[in-house]
Order: sequence, then structure tokens, then C-alpha cells
Amino acid sequence: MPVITYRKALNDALAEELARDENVVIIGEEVAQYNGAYKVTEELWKRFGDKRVVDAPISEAGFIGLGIGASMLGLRPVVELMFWSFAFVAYDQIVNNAGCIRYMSGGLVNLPLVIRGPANGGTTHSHTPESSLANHPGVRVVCPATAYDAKGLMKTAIRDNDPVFVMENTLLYGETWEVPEEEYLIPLGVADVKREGRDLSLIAHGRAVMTSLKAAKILAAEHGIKAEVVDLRSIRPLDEEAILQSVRKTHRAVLVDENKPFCAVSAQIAAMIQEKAFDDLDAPVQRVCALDAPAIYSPPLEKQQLPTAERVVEKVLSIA
Amino acid sequence: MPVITYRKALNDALAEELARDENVVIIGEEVAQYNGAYKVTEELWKRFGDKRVVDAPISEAGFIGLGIGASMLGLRPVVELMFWSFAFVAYDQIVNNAGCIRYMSGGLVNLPLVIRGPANGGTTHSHTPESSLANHPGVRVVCPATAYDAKGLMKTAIRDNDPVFVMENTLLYGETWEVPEEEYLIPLGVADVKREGRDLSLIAHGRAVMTSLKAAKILAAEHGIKAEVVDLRSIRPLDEEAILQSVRKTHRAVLVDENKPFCAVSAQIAAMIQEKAFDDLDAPVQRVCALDAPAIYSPPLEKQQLPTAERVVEKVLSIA
Amino acid sequence: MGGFLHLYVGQEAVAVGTISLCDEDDQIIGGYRTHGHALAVGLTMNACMAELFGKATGCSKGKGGSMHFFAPDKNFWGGHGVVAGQTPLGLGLAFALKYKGVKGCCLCFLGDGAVNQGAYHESLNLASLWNLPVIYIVENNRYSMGTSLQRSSVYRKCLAARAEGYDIEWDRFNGEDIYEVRARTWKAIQRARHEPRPSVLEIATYRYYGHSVSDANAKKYRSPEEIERHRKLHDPIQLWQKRLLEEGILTADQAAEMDEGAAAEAAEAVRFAEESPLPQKADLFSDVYYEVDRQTRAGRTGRYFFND
Amino acid sequence: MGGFLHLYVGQEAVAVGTISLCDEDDQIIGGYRTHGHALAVGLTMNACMAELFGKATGCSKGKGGSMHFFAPDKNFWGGHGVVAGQTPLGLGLAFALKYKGVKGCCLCFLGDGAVNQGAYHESLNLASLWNLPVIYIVENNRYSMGTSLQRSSVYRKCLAARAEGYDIEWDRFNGEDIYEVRARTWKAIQRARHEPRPSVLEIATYRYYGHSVSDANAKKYRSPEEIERHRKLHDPIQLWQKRLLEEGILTADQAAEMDEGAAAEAAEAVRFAEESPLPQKADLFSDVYYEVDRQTRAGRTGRYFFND
Ligand SMILES: Cc1ncc(C[n+]2csc(CCOP(=O)(O)OP(=O)(O)O)c2C)c(N)n1
Ligand SMILES: Cc1ncc(C[n+]2csc(CCOP(=O)(O)OP(=O)(O)O)c2C)c(N)n1
Ligand SMILES: [Mg+2]
Ligand SMILES: [Mg+2]
Repeated sequence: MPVITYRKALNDALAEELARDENVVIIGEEVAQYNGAYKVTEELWKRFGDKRVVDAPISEAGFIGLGIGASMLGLRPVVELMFWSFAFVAYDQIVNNAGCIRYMSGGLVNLPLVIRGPANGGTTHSHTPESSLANHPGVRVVCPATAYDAKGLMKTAIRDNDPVFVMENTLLYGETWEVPEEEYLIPLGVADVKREGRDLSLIAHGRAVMTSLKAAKILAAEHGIKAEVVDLRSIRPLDEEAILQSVRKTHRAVLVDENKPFCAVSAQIAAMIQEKAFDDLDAPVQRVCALDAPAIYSPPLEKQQLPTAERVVEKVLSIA
Repeated sequence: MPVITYRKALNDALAEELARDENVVIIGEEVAQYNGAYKVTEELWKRFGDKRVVDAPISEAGFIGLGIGASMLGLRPVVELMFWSFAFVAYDQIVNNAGCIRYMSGGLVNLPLVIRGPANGGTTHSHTPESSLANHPGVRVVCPATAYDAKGLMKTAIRDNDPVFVMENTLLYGETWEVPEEEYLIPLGVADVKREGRDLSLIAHGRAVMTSLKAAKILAAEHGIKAEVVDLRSIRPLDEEAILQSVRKTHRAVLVDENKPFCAVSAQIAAMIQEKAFDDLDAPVQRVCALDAPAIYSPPLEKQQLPTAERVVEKVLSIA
Repeated sequence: MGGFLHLYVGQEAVAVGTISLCDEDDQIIGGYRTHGHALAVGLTMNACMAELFGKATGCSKGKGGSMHFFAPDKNFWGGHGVVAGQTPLGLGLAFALKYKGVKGCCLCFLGDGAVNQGAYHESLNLASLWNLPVIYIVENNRYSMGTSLQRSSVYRKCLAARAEGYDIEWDRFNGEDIYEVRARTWKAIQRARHEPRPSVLEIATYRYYGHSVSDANAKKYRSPEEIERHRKLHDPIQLWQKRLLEEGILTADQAAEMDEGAAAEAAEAVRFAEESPLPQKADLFSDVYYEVDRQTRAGRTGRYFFND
Repeated sequence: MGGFLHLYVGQEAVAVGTISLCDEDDQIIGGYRTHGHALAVGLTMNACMAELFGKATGCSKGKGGSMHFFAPDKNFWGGHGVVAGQTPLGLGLAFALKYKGVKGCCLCFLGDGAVNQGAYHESLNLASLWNLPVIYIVENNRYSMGTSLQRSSVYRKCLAARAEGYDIEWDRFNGEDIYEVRARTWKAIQRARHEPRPSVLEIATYRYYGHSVSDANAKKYRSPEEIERHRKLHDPIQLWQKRLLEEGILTADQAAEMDEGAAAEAAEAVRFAEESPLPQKADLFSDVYYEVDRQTRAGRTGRYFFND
């Protein structure tokens, strides 16, 4: 199977969907002539031209709102945010317009729209808004952890008839995975067990899945603990069954989450697990989140601020 | 003790702090000549004049950012959002500027700023952003449930040297409580047991505290269950000790929360309780949240969408 | 009736004059003061009234309420409650028209207070940069809630003239005369359909009632005389009726008949609304996700709603 | 060094020319391309370089990085990474000055791409409405990342002229001549300090390097000849040096000495930065809350941080 980068997998997904459906249009800052700030849209402008791949000025509220409006008439805009953190200058459009219009219209309108971009960076650029966005019924939130998932989830997102927010990661763009050449789709709302285990469940999404896999290796090699790694892939819809199935098997769970802890995705999942698998738990559900301060610049500390395999191992040992 | 409305308590707090400190300035839409959309600023313009109470055009990003900038030079702006939902057009200012500037400046800058307004309403007006705002280290989030708390917390918020977001409630503005005439302050981060009980803890903030008190009455009268009602008052900082103390006594907790459930404040607290009081729990922590759809208009359903005393009672009976 | 209610009374010629020029390819979107626009696109009084009453028979099934009327089948895309939040959406409707090669345009309505929201300015630059067929219609009724134009906006010529900063054509005219409204709007529509280029139109108008029904200050921030003067001298319906009578196109009897007809229709709509069923509790969870509503495979996969 | 790094090289006369006019009451704030401004307000190279290296001795203790230099003691309020996010903050600094009765002004810098953010337009209206002493200085280097001015903004006269829509005085001039920059900016400063009224200044300038250090396309969206032409004919430092030499104010030897001095200072700053300590892990949690840092009663009450 070809081995390609996460970036290329996204690029292929976009190219395939652009070719498949002429209503798909890519809009964002530097997505066309510049090939994307992180080169996710490389060559797409050359191949599909001005109409299908559109460079926008620095007006996120304007062009995201535009994407929402255009989706009402049946276009399928895929809007890039250079960073998801810039969603905050367009938050009303995203939360109130993408999130509520279908409901307020009594179901008369639907919004086949994708907003995508990396959800990590530096202080004001490094927010991970999946927790607060997924709070809003009406939207979908997807966080692929591998190239394979990125491609399959992105293609599904583009074909979905509701607004889907895809959160990527600059630290994954250059990583490689096997990705088949044949077309495939991955449904939203289906978690993926990335590593089987019976002693403990590590539950994560996005890049934290990679951290969990690293931790699982260390746990197996150094501590004889077989950790199962459950990759949520999609935050809303959420595959609760997969989570519960794993926890019912292992009786212990540690959630690994690049969100800041307060009201993080992992808080939701911890609350859910203890509610629905209370009697199956041999220890409290634990969380390993980003260290709870604004993102620091200093590079050595920046690396420690996100969950590390070491912190995960330590946390696991505290309950195993 | 005089009995006054929640609205008047806030109004008194503002008036007292305006009188006490000339750096306090009130800014917002219709706060001056119109006396506030919900009359919280009634008479303040008349009494303190144009300089201290300032009507703003409909430019939330502009005037909230202005408040933040002015606080850097030592003013103490109290900015009104007509609804907290309108924070979404100013979200970057609130999250990145109010939330991160102190950190990014290495502590050289501090922002003695209050943003306040009601956090309830209709579809696009009814968001309860305390969960997603409190996600951000650097900010404080306060949700008073009574007139007494509203006054004491607001005065503390204005004197605090960090950004404080005060979430009020239109359905409480007209309700009355006893409020002493003498000056008092309530520290942020101290919960209040609004009703003692030993069988089960109802933990809530904002208007959900009132719902919990109603439920507690029904539980006592009809089911012989003595529920303790813990009012968080402040979400960040959070009085975890008070929560844990109550749960260690009652061994059962139901969280009542007007947030939408996914990643709600109650998710954070449920996760925390099971983590820190795992062995004290006789049943899973349960949650009663807003019904998980965008806020509906139809008035009879709108009333059912938020937690009701009946739903709380039902949930309690499921674990008691 | 709950929620907010913003009456359009006094501004009728704006919605009716502009929207009467639209054909099947043109799209309409507005703010929260859009009852007039909804009726002008052809929504029935029954559907509107039932929506106000929060009934399942309302144009948005009782889910949207007064601020959120929708009728996509009539090219009416709401009904939006956040000031100026609809302005990028209107841009998007225009973008989609152009993308599809349709020679239509989008009329996007906003208030005089809405021009101070950033999203509107971002939209102006985008509209001009991408040559989009959108017409921003600023209904200048001189107040945003209790704040007069003078206390909310600074400009050199008028609000519409801010369009010059984006090299967009603009016009400003009186909204009390429906003929004038149609004639001046027509130019912008032609520009949008055929060049395509955006326009900004500022139409002077007046609301008689408070900002919303709960605006207790309605007569405090402006004099009762001001309101009375507008009702007497500048009411668009009266002025048009007078003109039609003078021109002999309408007789006094016909006019009275029409008034009665409208009153009867409204009364009937109230009866309809009152007798209509409320949405049911299960309806709370429909119309959230397209895929869930249709129970497609996507809609059946994973958890979507998180109570219990 | 991590994060983002946006070099100011080529634009020096703008920061130096404008900021050299400030006195102790004036306030400065800018975006993420503000190394020049930081040095102009008097930050040491050591403090700046150490910040770039993420060291505890940096002007923001290694917490802010390249985009977030701060020096409130020198009236320098950052250093802001979100495009145009600083524009309402600049407004607030001006508001505070006026509120306190101080006759100062605020210089708020932004880029040519930043003018299309809504927050900036909201700020213009507010500045004009409230007569605030803020001067928006648009450093027009003709590109926002890889997008040329023509592909991002539409205007009739120039970007600054959008100010007319808010009845704000504006000016546009060349930023390669520091004398010109000072003369034209001085008028705006006087207007701010004494009326007080806002201004918008658009200053033509050019950046030689890529948008940021990771801009691999730097020479793709513009020709190498264009960059070369600017370096040769329009470099503000060269031009000023030439003039000083011609006027006999500076000798070639002195100029060389100054160059060497600057190079030595930079080298010393690198050494300083390299040898400086990193912030410690505990430092992650300081500078988040004022009250926590000082361990006031408020800072000791309740839980502030939520790991474990
Ligand atoms: C972003 C935002 N801020 C505030 C409000 C509250 N609000 C609703 S309507 C309104 C006044 C709008 O005035 P204008 O644009 O002139 O429209 P009009 O009501 O006169 O039709 C305000 C402040 C809102 N809905 N959205
Ligand atoms: C809201 C927002 N959107 C996008 C970005 C990413 N970004 C950083 S700088 C920049 C270009 C800005 O260009 P300009 O304003 O001309 O300033 P210059 O870089 O030329 O100094 C972009 C798109 C950002 N930081 N903030
Ligand atoms: Mg108005
Ligand atoms: Mg530029």
C-alpha cells in the first residue's frame, strides 16, 4: 500500500471530491496560488482553477458566512481556516449560523459545509475548540489522527449534508501512513481501536492518539500492561458504544486529550463512562490533558504542555 | 432586611462601585440613556453622567476590545453584553485578548475588566457560554443565582484584577431576595450550600440553583429524600472542596445545569467527582442538562427544554 | 407568544417595493424585523401568525419564532437574530448564484444600526472583490433600539456612502414612496444581474412602534410628535393609497374593501394559529441534523444527542 | 527558536519615524510584525532576542515569543498575533488616555491585509464617534502573506480613504523617507493630542523577506527583481544614510562604525539569549492570573488550574 503523509491524504481527499462533484468549492486564505499555508491544498488551484479554489482576504467572518450562505443554495464549500484559532473572529457565523439555521428554519434549510484547518499552534493560535464547538447540537466535529482516517473522514465530511468541522494538526501533516489507492469512505461516529489491549483503555482523539500509542508501547515493554487505544475519530457524533465496550473489557480508562482540561472532550467522556459503566470501573477514570495555562511559547515547555507519553504512562501507573 | 430584585442588587453593586472608584466605567448598548435593555443600569447615567456610563453602537468586538485596551491602562471597565450570546461576534477579543494577554506579556499586563449580561434567551440569543469560556485559563466566570450573591459577586468582580465574566439571567432579574443594606463582598471561588441535606447532593449554578431548590422541596415533601443544594456561584475559580465535602457526606450527586450537555460545566464536575471521590460514590454522578437541541422558540417547549424540578426529581429517584 | 417581536409597521414600502422586483432567480435574506419581507415573498399570514404563536404549522414549525421566518421555496432565507449576522450569508447566496451561472441577485436587508458590525464590512470588501450580485439594503429607520443614528454612526455623506471605500455603487433615497423605491432599486438589480456588481442602498424609513414589543421606552428616545408626524405625513401605505385614489386606479370603496380583507385575513390567521397544534416534545430533536431527520446511514451512526 | 517569526526588514522607517515622535504619554500597540517597533520604543536587543529564544530573560519571559513582545514601562502594549485583533485594543488605550485627561495618543499599527477584518471597521466608527486620540497606521507592504493588495482589497482611492466613511482624516505617503514619515505623522499626532480626533495613515513600505521565516513561497508571489529593486532604490536605511552622508551629518566611517556596533550588539544579544535560562516548568502557571501570582486572598480562594 502506498505510504503518504497526512497532508497528502487530505489533499487527495479534496482533489477527489472536487473532481467528483462540481458543487464542491474550496475557499480560504492562501489556499489557491500559495498552495495553502500548510500546503494541504497543493496543486488544487492549478488543476481546478479560479472558480473551484478561491483565495480569500483576511475576513474569516465574511468568507465563512459566505460559505454557509452558499451551502443553503446547494454548493458544498470546504472552507479552510489557516488555524482553527481564527474561528474566534467568525464564531457567531460558525455557532449561530452554521449551528442553528437548520433548526430555526424548522428543517427547511440544510448546510452541506465543511470547515477545516489545524487545531494547534502557539498561544492565540493554538486553541483546540473541538470541545466548545461540539457543545452545539447541529454540528459535527471530526479529529483525524492518521493519514488513512484523514482521507476517509474528509471525503465523508464533504458529502455529509450537515456542517462538519474537521480539526487537523500541523504536527501530523508531515507524518506518513499507509493509505490504499482505491477510494474509501469512513463514516463519522465510528471509533477505531488502534491497538488492542485488555488491561486498560486509553481513549483519545487527534494527535493524542499517537501519544497514546507511544504510551501503550512503553506500558507493554516496561510495565507489562496491555493498554487498548481507542481513537474516537469523530467527537460529534460520538461512538459511545466503542468506548463503553472497551471499558467494560478493561475496567480502567485514561483519557488523553490535547484540550485544556476544564470542560474538555475528556470531561464529557469521563462523565459518560462513570455514568454508564459505573459498576464496570475498577478505578476512577483519569485524564491527561494539556497543562492548564495559555499555550506557552518557549519551545521546550511548549512540548511539555501537551500530553506526553511519559505523562500518560505515569497516570496509568497511578491506577493500574 | 430589605427585599430587592436581582436586577436591583446588580444595579446597587454597579452604583456603589462607580461611586467608590472613578476608574470604573460602564460601557454597552443602551446602558445609559435607555437604562439598559433589561434595566440593570437604571438611573446610572442620570447619576454618573456621560463619562462614566457610555452608550455604545452595535459593535461588540469593537467596544469589548476597547474595554480590554482601556483596562491595560488601569481603567476598570464593566462592559455589558445585551446577551452573552452576542459574545460570539467578539469572541476573539474575549478569548484571545482578555484571556491570553497577561500570559503572553509574561505577567507585565493585567486586565481588571468585567463583562456582564444575561446568559439565556431564544435560539441564537440563548447560549450559555460559561462552559466554553471557563475552559480558558486566565479568565474568571461567575454565575450568581440570587440577588444577594449577584450583588456581592459583582462588587468583587469589579475589584478583581483579572478579567471576570458575570453571567446573569433574564428570568432572575425580577425575582426578589433579602439583601442587607450594609456593604458586603463575596469572594469568587466559594460555593454556597443553599440547603442542607444528607441523602444526595444537587450541584448547580445560576438559575439551575433555583430549580434544584424546588426539586429539593419536592423530594423532601413527597419522597422523604433530604437533598443538599450546593450553589457553585463561581465556575472558575471553582470551589471543588465544597463539592467534594457534600458528596463525601451524601454519596450521591445529581448535577443540574442549563448548559447543553456535551462538555458542559456539569461534565467537568462529574469527571472531577468520580476522580476524587470514587470510593465515596454509591451511584454514578448524574446530570440534568438542557435538552440537547438548539433553543426552541415555541414557548411551552422552551420551558421544558431547560432543566425542570420534575426532571431533577425523576433523575434523583433513578439513583436514590 | 414568547421571545422577541419586532414590528415592521411604517416601513412597508421598502420590503414591498424592493421584493416586488424580484423574479424566481433572486434571493432574499434579512434580519429580525422581517415580517413585511416574509409577506412580500408570499408567505401566508397563517404560516407567519402560527410561527409567532409557536405552533407546528408555523413557517418554521414553531422553532424559529418571530425573528426566524423561513421560506426557501420562495427564495426567502430568513429571518436572523444577530445584528448583521445575515450579511455574509447574503454574500454566500450571491456567490452561489454566480457560481451556478444563474443571472439572479440577492437582496440582503439590514438596519441602520447593523452597519457598525464588522461582518458587514468584511462582506462589502468580498462582494466587490469577487463581483458578487448582492444588494445590501440598509433600512434606515433612524434608530437602533433607543439609539438615534447620530449617536451610533459617524459618516461623511450617509451610511451607504461607506460603500465607496470598497468601490461599490450606492444610492440613498426615501422609502415612503413605493414607486421611488422600485425605480431606484431596479438599477441595482440590473447591475447585479448583468455585470454582476454589488450595490448598497440606503432607504430612509420609520418604525412607529418600539424597537420590539417590550420596548417600554419607545416614546422616550423620540418625541410622540415625531412619531405622529411620520404617521400623518410619511406613511407609505397612506401615501400610495392617496396616489392610487387620485389617479383613479383605486376607489375609496375598493380601498376600504382591501383594508377589511386584510383585517379579516389577519383575524383568520389568529384563529388558525390559536387552533393549530403545538410542536410535540419529540419535535425538539428533529430538524437538528439533516441526516438524522432522514435516518440515513450517517444519521444512524454514532451518538448525536447527549441527554442521558 | 520555535513558533512564528515575521521579520520587519525593509519597513524600518515606519516604526522609527512614527515612534520617534512619541512622548511619555503616548501609547504604542501593533501586530505580529513588531520587532522594529519594540526596538524603537527602547526595548533592548537582549530582551528581544531572549524572547525569540524562549528564554526567561525575554521581554515576555519566553511566554509570548516573536509575535508577543511587551514593554508596558515603555508604553508598548504588544505584539498581537491575530490579524487586526489589536485594533480595538488601541482604541481602548486611547479611550483610557482621554478618560484620564491625559493629552497623549495611541499609535496602533496594522498591515494592509488587516484592514479587511471587521474589528478594525468597528474601531474606526467608535474612534470617530467618541473622538478618541488613536492613530491607525496601516503599514502597506503590498502583500498579506502571498496575496497582493489587488487580490485582497478593493477601494476607490486607497485603503486609508475608507476612513472617509467614518468622517476620519486620513493620509497616505511613502515610508521610505523617514523625514516624510515624521512630518506627515506629526499632523495626526497633533490632531489626536489636541482635538482629540483619530486619523488613519497609510504608509507605503516593503518587506524583503517572506511573510514569515517559514514562507517558502517568498519569491513566488512576487519577482526577485521586485525585491531587488526595493532593496536597491527604496531601502529606508540606505536612503537615510545616503542623505546624512550627503548633508555631511554622518561620515562614511561613522556609518561603518554604527553598522559594526549594531552587528556586535546583535551578536552579543544572541550570546545573551543562548546563555540565558529557560523558564521552568512551574513558570507555566505563573502570569496567568494577577491575583494568583501575588497570592492575594482572591488568588488563594478556589481552584484555578484543573490538571489532576
Ligand atoms: C450582535 C448583536 N448585538 C446586539 C443585538 C441586540 N439588538 C437587536 S436589534 C438591535 C438594534 C438594531 O438596530 P437597527 O440595525 O437599526 O435595526 P432596526 O431594529 O431599526 O430595524 C439590537 C442592539 C443583537 N441582536 N445582535
Ligand atoms: C484572523 C487571522 N487570520 C489569519 C491569520 C494568519 N495571518 C497572519 S499574518 C497574515 C497576513 C497579514 O498581512 P498584512 O496585514 O498585510 O501584514 P504583513 O504581514 O504584511 O505585515 C495572515 C493571513 C491571523 N494571524 N489572524
Ligand atoms: Mg434602525
Ligand atoms: Mg502586508
